[in-house]
Amino acid sequence: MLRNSICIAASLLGLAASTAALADEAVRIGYAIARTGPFAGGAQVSQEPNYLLWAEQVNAKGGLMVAGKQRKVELIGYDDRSDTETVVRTYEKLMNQDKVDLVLPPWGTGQTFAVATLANKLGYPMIAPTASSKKLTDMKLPFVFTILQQPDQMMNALADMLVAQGVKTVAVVHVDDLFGLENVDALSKALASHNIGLLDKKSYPLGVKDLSPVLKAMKEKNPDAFLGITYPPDTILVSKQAREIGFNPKIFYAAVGTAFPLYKAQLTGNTEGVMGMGSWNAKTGAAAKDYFAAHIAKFQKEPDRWASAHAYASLQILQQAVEKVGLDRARIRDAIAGGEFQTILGPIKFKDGMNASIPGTVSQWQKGEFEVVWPKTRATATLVSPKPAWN
Amino acid sequence: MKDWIKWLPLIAALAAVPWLTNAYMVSLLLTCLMYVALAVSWVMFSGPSRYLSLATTAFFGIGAYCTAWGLGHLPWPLLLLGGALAAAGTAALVGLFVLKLRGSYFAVLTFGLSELALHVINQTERSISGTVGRVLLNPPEQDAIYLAVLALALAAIACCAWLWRGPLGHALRGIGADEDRAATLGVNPLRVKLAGFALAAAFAGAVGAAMAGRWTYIDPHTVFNPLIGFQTVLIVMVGGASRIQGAVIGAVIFSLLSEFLRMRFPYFYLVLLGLLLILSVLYLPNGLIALLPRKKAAAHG
Amino acid sequence: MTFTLFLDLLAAGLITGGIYAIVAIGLNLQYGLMRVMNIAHGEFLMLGAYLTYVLHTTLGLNPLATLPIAMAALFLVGLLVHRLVLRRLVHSSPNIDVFEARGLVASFGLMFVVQNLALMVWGADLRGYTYLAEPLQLGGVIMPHNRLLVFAVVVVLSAGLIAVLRFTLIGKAIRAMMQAPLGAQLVGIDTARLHPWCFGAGLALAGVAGALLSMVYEISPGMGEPYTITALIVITLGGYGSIVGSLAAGLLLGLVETFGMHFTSPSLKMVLSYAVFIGVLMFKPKGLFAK
Amino acid sequence: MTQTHILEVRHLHVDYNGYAVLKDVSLSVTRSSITVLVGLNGAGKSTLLKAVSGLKAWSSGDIVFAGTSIAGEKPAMLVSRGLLQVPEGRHLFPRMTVLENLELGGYLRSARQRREDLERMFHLFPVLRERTDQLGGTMSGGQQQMLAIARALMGSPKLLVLDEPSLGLAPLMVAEMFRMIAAIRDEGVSVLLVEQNVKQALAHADYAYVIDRGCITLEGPGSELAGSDEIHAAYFGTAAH
Repeated sequence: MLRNSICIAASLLGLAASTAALADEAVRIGYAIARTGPFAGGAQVSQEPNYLLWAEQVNAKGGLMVAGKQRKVELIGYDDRSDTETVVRTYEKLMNQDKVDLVLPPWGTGQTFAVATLANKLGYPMIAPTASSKKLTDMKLPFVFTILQQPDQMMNALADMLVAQGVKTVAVVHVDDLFGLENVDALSKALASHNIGLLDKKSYPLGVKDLSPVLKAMKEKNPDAFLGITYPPDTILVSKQAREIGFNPKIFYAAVGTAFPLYKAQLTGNTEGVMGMGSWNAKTGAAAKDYFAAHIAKFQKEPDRWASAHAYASLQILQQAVEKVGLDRARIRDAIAGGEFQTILGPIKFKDGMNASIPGTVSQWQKGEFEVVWPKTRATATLVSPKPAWN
Repeated sequence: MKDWIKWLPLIAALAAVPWLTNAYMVSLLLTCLMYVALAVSWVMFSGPSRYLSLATTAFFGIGAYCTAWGLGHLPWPLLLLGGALAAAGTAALVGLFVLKLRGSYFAVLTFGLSELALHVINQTERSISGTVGRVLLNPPEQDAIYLAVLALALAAIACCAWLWRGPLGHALRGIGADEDRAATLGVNPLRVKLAGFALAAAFAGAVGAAMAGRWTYIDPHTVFNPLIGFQTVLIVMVGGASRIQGAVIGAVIFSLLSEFLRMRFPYFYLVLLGLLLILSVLYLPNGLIALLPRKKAAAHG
Repeated sequence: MTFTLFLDLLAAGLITGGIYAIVAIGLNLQYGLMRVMNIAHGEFLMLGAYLTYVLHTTLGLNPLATLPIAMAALFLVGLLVHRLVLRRLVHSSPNIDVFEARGLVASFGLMFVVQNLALMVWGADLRGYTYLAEPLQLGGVIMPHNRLLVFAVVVVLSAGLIAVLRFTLIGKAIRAMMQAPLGAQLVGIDTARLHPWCFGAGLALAGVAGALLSMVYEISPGMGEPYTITALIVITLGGYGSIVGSLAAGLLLGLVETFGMHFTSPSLKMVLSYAVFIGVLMFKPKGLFAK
Repeated sequence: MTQTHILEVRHLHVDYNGYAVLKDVSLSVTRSSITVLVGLNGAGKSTLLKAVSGLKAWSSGDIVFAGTSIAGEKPAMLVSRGLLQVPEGRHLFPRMTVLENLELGGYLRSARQRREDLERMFHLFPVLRERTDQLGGTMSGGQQQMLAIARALMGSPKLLVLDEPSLGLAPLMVAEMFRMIAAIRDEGVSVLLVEQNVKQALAHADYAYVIDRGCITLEGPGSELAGSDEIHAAYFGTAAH
């Protein structure tokens, strides 16, 4: 806890000291991210720790190779207070006044939206690790890439998995913001195309504190699968409350937050068989395993099994593009758009600004690990169905 | 009345800013001006009448949604006017009910209204378009937004000065001092309050309509951010509510200071900002304007 | 609607409402009594939650046993805040309205300070532990033990507080201060000496509420804000200074939300509660229980 | 002097926002007497009372109660010394019962003293005994005034200060009120009465003062002042004879 923040502070000081000596040589990379406000929880689990880890690792190896010369990385990170106007203003500062060499994206779909047109206009390439929205990808901004799987990918994979498990009926709850609505939209289409019956669909607002009446009504309808398009606190809430009322369908899926280490801690001994949004773990490959270990060593906590790895991979891609073409941002953009990159998630290529290499995935808690179980090509374990009873 | 002439060079300099500096300086000043406009619009009504309103968020959000809905169909300057009218209309309508309550009841009620507006728009958007946010495809240029907000801030200041000098201002002050007594002196309190409340709302609505253009993507939680209303009140309290200068100075200092602290101390600037707020209320209880010489007040007697 | 479902919703509504009530009663002790609109109330709740979390996860203390600790700790914090900030404001403010406005600014400052200090110490991650999560089945109604415990503590505490205010001389003196501050002074009640105790008691209740919430929900530095807002609404609905009013309004709001969500949609939860709030104030401008 | 006078105000000056509200005011209240202070609205009566009850500081002069200065003392302290006030507007506890209001009147006294005093009050004001469970705020004006006086008497005053007790009462009630005040004096409590109801007040006064624009302009035994021309000129617009 305290050690954690001291660690961050110390590493920043270290960074400042090391860059002081090399001030004219350092590659300056700026970003704003939520350290306070409602987005801080997600941003500080899945995104900013990876920025810090990557910069430390690059500098430990001597720096970023730019045009044949090793240069240290200097991160310039500000708090955006989870506020839209602040995030826009900060990127204007970074790009116009500080004239940083590169920028990294802020947290989440809304904030990425707010700075995407700006980055595009000023020609700063940006690979967003936590933006998931058709509306954003539909804008087709040449300098903006998304590396996280988009709603239709994740939901199609989910529907395919349901078909394979012989699921005939489902009940859905979803958060009523952009993320929830886009996903549930994609999900409804996929379910309809596979003739899966939607027995019940309920939306709820951010910050909900009790969903047991909703879950009880769903239990009465006895669906084969429960699907929650939920955020971390609600993911834990629906899991705990489903267990309390003994609602245990064949498939139990809750979206964001199942991949967090917190989920395992909160549902002590009750995670077995729960599915959710996840796309990697330490078994995904040797590089993923190293990353996992390095993350624990630096922050004394595990990375989450979904967006953390995407965030780190986005930095690897940026690094490889820079090492290939130098710091000319238009050329970096072209390199990202046209190349293939080795990352902890495996090779990644982009098509239309979207990650074309990593399909939508489904993960499942099995014996204390969040295993990728769908599609089979990316699976780290075999899917277990039906879900065992809650303890 | 003539002393506004001496401000002309400053106004001209502010208007020239987009051509003189970079986009960051413009957006920093834009933030200042946005809060100047909001704070002056707030103090215009709430200063003399002492009705502590937290409805600024609602008016700002309503204005922003005018831009979100209308951009691409109507020219942008017209949308600013639309935002102003929509906010003023809302204020006049809800004012009929909420302006009957005083003190903290009014404050909490106006806060509730802002939240209600958020959730009503959220529900409306969901049932009409099936989604919540809106993408602004051809937003206005930043410089245009800056000049629009500058104009709104100046208009708010001029309007406030005009209002406070005229009969409506006197009536509002009378209501603030003793509403029942004001009523016996021939003032129709409800009508006066409605007029003041709606006029103030118009500026907040227009500012919302202008600012929306900056964010590409508009959703209810962004534009109905309760922080906007709270921060406006804080600014006026820190600056001092008895004079227009208080709102202006409060807005400029608060915006610049929080930006400076955020850049300089990225990990604990909010702790510093909180401490400064506490210290300011302990040691500068009458606001920053207490530091200004009071020659104007003397001129007015 | 079956009878079981009705009981289910009733229980869920009362538990939610009970939590609202205990947070609101703490705020009402501060506002009803000395007109401190403490926007940082939820931050002190958050401190109570983290205190329980830390004591439970590092020392293995039973969360129930931490309730008195959270209460005492936050009470002391309350005395300190009163001593450092509010006492000075009371002396420097010419009248109660000015004091209220300044108190609001100061409590905003407190909110920034407390919330962000917590953020620096514990980080923004959600945290939590599991305690008494086993469900209890009673005639078709299923509730986890921890929620029932929360409700029981809320009932005991608020009943105790109401009894103290109703039957003891000091409690009557506190009510007297709320109803007629000048009258209270003129019968010899030393208001300046009672204020810090009441402010401390308000924070102590926030601390207990936070400790209780940590048994049921995940905690984070920003967790308090929504509760401050709900508490503001509840005390306005129940009437400033009326503890019984806060209890009743809290429970009412919980029931309205739960039944409303069931019969319409959970998404309408906020619309419903604000509509009820605004509707009630339109017809009963001094709160539900004003006479 | 101090033996015979329970309260002495000596050359008191009070400023408010730089404006002199009281100028060199001196008066004294003899033990077990009714002393009346009359004056028009804004003459400085209520400022004087605030100063006497510890709610307003003064710039020069002194107020001596039972032989000691009260400078800098808080209201609660004065109550414990036996100086009680029934303010204008009464400031009862409106949502508390008659019984609770009376109990709080004896806030600084022991439980036994409170019980005994309560009996005394019920004897003195039988109407309160019938209404012990009624809320203070729901009683009639006259009853509220009784309750306010009884509440102050619960504090066992040596000096009872009454501010406009007859304000807003029906004429019959006013007569009853003054009878009551005389009874209180007869029990040994000194009374300082501030009144606009000049005729009644002077009729019951042992001694009286007239205050005008912050200065004491006239003083004398109540019966004497009641017949004076100045009083008639100031308050009734006619001469006495």
